[in-house]
Amino acid sequence: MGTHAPILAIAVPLLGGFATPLVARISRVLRDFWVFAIALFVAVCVGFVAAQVFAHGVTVYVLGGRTPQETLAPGAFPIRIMLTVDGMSAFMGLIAGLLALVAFPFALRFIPEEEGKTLSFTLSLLLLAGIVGLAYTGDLFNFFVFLEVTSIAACGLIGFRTWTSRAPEAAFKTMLLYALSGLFFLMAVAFLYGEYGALNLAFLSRQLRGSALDRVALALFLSGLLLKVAAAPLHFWAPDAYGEAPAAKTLLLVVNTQVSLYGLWRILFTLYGGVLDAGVGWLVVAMGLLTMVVAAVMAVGQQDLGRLVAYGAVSQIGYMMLGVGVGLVTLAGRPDYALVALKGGVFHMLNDALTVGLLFLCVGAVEWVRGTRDLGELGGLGHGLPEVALFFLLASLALAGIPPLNGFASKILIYHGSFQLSPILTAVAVLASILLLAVFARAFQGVFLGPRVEVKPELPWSFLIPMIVSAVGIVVLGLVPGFFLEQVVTPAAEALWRGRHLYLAAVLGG
Amino acid sequence: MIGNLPFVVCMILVALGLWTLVAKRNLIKLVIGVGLIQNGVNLFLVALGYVRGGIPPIYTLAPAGAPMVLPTPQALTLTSIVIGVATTALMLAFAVVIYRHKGTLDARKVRELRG
Amino acid sequence: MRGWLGVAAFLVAAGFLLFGAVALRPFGEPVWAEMDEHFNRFSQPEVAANNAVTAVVFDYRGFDTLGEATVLFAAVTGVALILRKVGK
Amino acid sequence: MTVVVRTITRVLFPIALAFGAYVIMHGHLTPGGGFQGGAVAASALAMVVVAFGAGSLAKRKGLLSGLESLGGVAFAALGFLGLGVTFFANVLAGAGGLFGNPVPYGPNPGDLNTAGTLPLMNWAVGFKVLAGLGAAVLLFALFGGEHDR
Repeated sequence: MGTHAPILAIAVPLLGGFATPLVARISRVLRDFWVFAIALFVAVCVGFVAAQVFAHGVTVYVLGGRTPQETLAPGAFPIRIMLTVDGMSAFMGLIAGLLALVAFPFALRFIPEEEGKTLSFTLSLLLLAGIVGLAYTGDLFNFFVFLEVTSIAACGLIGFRTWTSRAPEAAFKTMLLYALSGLFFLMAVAFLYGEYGALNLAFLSRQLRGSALDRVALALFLSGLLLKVAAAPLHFWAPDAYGEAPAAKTLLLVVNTQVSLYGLWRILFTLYGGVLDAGVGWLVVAMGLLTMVVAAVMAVGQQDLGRLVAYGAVSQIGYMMLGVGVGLVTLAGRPDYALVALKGGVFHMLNDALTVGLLFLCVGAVEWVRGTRDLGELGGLGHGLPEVALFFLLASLALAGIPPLNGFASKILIYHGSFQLSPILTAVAVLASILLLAVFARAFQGVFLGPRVEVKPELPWSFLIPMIVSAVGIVVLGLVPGFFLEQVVTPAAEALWRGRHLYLAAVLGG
Repeated sequence: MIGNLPFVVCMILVALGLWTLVAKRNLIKLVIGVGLIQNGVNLFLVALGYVRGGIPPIYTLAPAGAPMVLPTPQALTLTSIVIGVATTALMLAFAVVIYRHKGTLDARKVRELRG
Repeated sequence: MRGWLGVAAFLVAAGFLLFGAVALRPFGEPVWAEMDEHFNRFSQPEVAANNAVTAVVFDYRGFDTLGEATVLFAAVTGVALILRKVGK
Repeated sequence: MTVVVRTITRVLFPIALAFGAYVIMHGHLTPGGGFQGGAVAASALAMVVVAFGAGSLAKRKGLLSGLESLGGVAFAALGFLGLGVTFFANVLAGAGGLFGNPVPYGPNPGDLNTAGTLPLMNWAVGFKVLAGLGAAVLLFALFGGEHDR
């Protein structure tokens, strides 16, 4: 189990996804149990891998090799696909496992049986496998394959509500852009393969010399992945996708976006770590700022609760890009500031997963009770659903970065790091946060305050437990951020900061 | 330049696909544009693997002594073709459902979700 | 406005791609091919397969193929999900 | 469809299936493999859908999706078979037994009983692709057929 944990975290949900339709033919109860057991298994595996990586450094697993650690062929070059898990990958895997534990139980009651529950669970498991695969793989073409696995599974889930006309439209738009992003990525891989005859990330990273062709490939990588992470001005698919997917599945879409962001960091920090200049860092910073401002402004006018929260989610991507982008700019000149900013950006990924996850769960609960997400028709739910109102308020405050919640803990690091680079960056980021707070205050008032509305069905426990888990996470991460920063976030941030040579050494030796 | 003509042709195919995405507004034509890009990339991958005077990398009844072309790009192309089929199938399914709802395939008319 | 932006993006992308194609090594003369030569030479002793491409597809890069099968499975599941009969 | 089309389909259907099976079976010896052979065999199903209408296969939809799941599970399970060494290790190659004959180095006439797990994976993938593409074509045809809404 120990040595095989990284591959089991990917292969078991794949196998589980293939088998889910068969299991569902036997019994529906068994299927629910099966799906939940696999999500639990994945969470255990990624936790185990993370503990291993944080304790002993980069873990390598060669697929089909004579031993899992034999990375090189006789000529001292890697030939097989390998998983390479460093601090950042393990951290990303942890987020995926955590949100799987939240999303799958919530979906058990949220998706009605007659609406294709089996198929949606199949796609969810495949999406989960793709996300973990993206986080762990150390091979560029394999990365592309998992990018497509997540794209297709995600779009199937976005188009889930096929009886409305909006869901297929959102899914078509998203699929078009995902396909384009995957093709850009594939073209970049093809260019690198044509030049260096290799596909292994670590090996290519050592070969890259910053030639003109490398830059063409970098441009293709950037355009592909920035499309997939919904960075402005390429963000227009994301609110539709997040808004139209069933709320329980939107959580997986959020992790999907985050893992694409992780792919961007992997390309920039590891693959191009040796030849990068600050210009790319500034590009990331600029797009991050643009994303948070544009998304916050667009959120103001939304009448649909799902889309409003979706814009909030998109804006948080901007904060991560700002944090890590600042780290990228200052990496060479002021490494100490770079580490602070990187910690902020990386920590914000975890916080964003929890807060945005909780917000979407609240949206899902509201929609489940009232059957609509239109702010004009909602109101007065605070009397009937006090717990949901409390969770929504908590998550909104955390999203806006109000102390002592977790959003504050990571945003203060981002502000601190970016202030050293330029106070203007910090000012813009703070303003966007305030705007978001205003938007969410309006949403809270519109949905939960007002004259009492009778709430018919009681919320089942399968809704409440995931919400309680996320809420506890938000509060704990906000009250004692130091422990998590030290144990989980710092290894991940350091993997980006100075971890490139460790990553290469784990694969190539020396 | 002349030596690279096959690569250039593949890229022209990709560019045609990109132009389709920019210029056309029919959902099916958008799918065709994505398909063009996919085919361009697949051709590019296969072209990368060619070795002058090479034979297929298969030993069954092969002539002795001839150089073999590179096998990896062929494997990658196989993967990428299947992925392309999957993408196309899913997009066409969405287009069919949109047509069922709206009675049109014009992207300008189906846009309910703006901004 | 939007149209011109699209045209500009198209021109930039096409320029990048054509430049990349021209800057690449000449057609038919790969410079670095250790990995592929290894596959061609060792597919018989290591995998016992005459067909090096199949050896790469199912053994050396078998995990890619599993991902590819997953993509196809996900797409068919997605099509079944989209085209199902619900909510008349 | 007309009688001509239906008759030709009746003749070609077994031939296409047999050719698909050949391409799958010889995947480790000659050009071809699971995906290609599966696609060839799926074209036979597509032919039936075109010639006889989707209704003729509508009852087989469950069979096709079950077969697809089975193929996927079999493929992943063959990967797990190597877990004693590493995931996807080809433990059957050159080990005697099933598909375990060694191969002489260099050009040779080819021996079907070689390549370890590769032929098994080819079959798993072949069935999966046959069922998957067939199911996709069938779903489209069935959806287009009912203009009742």
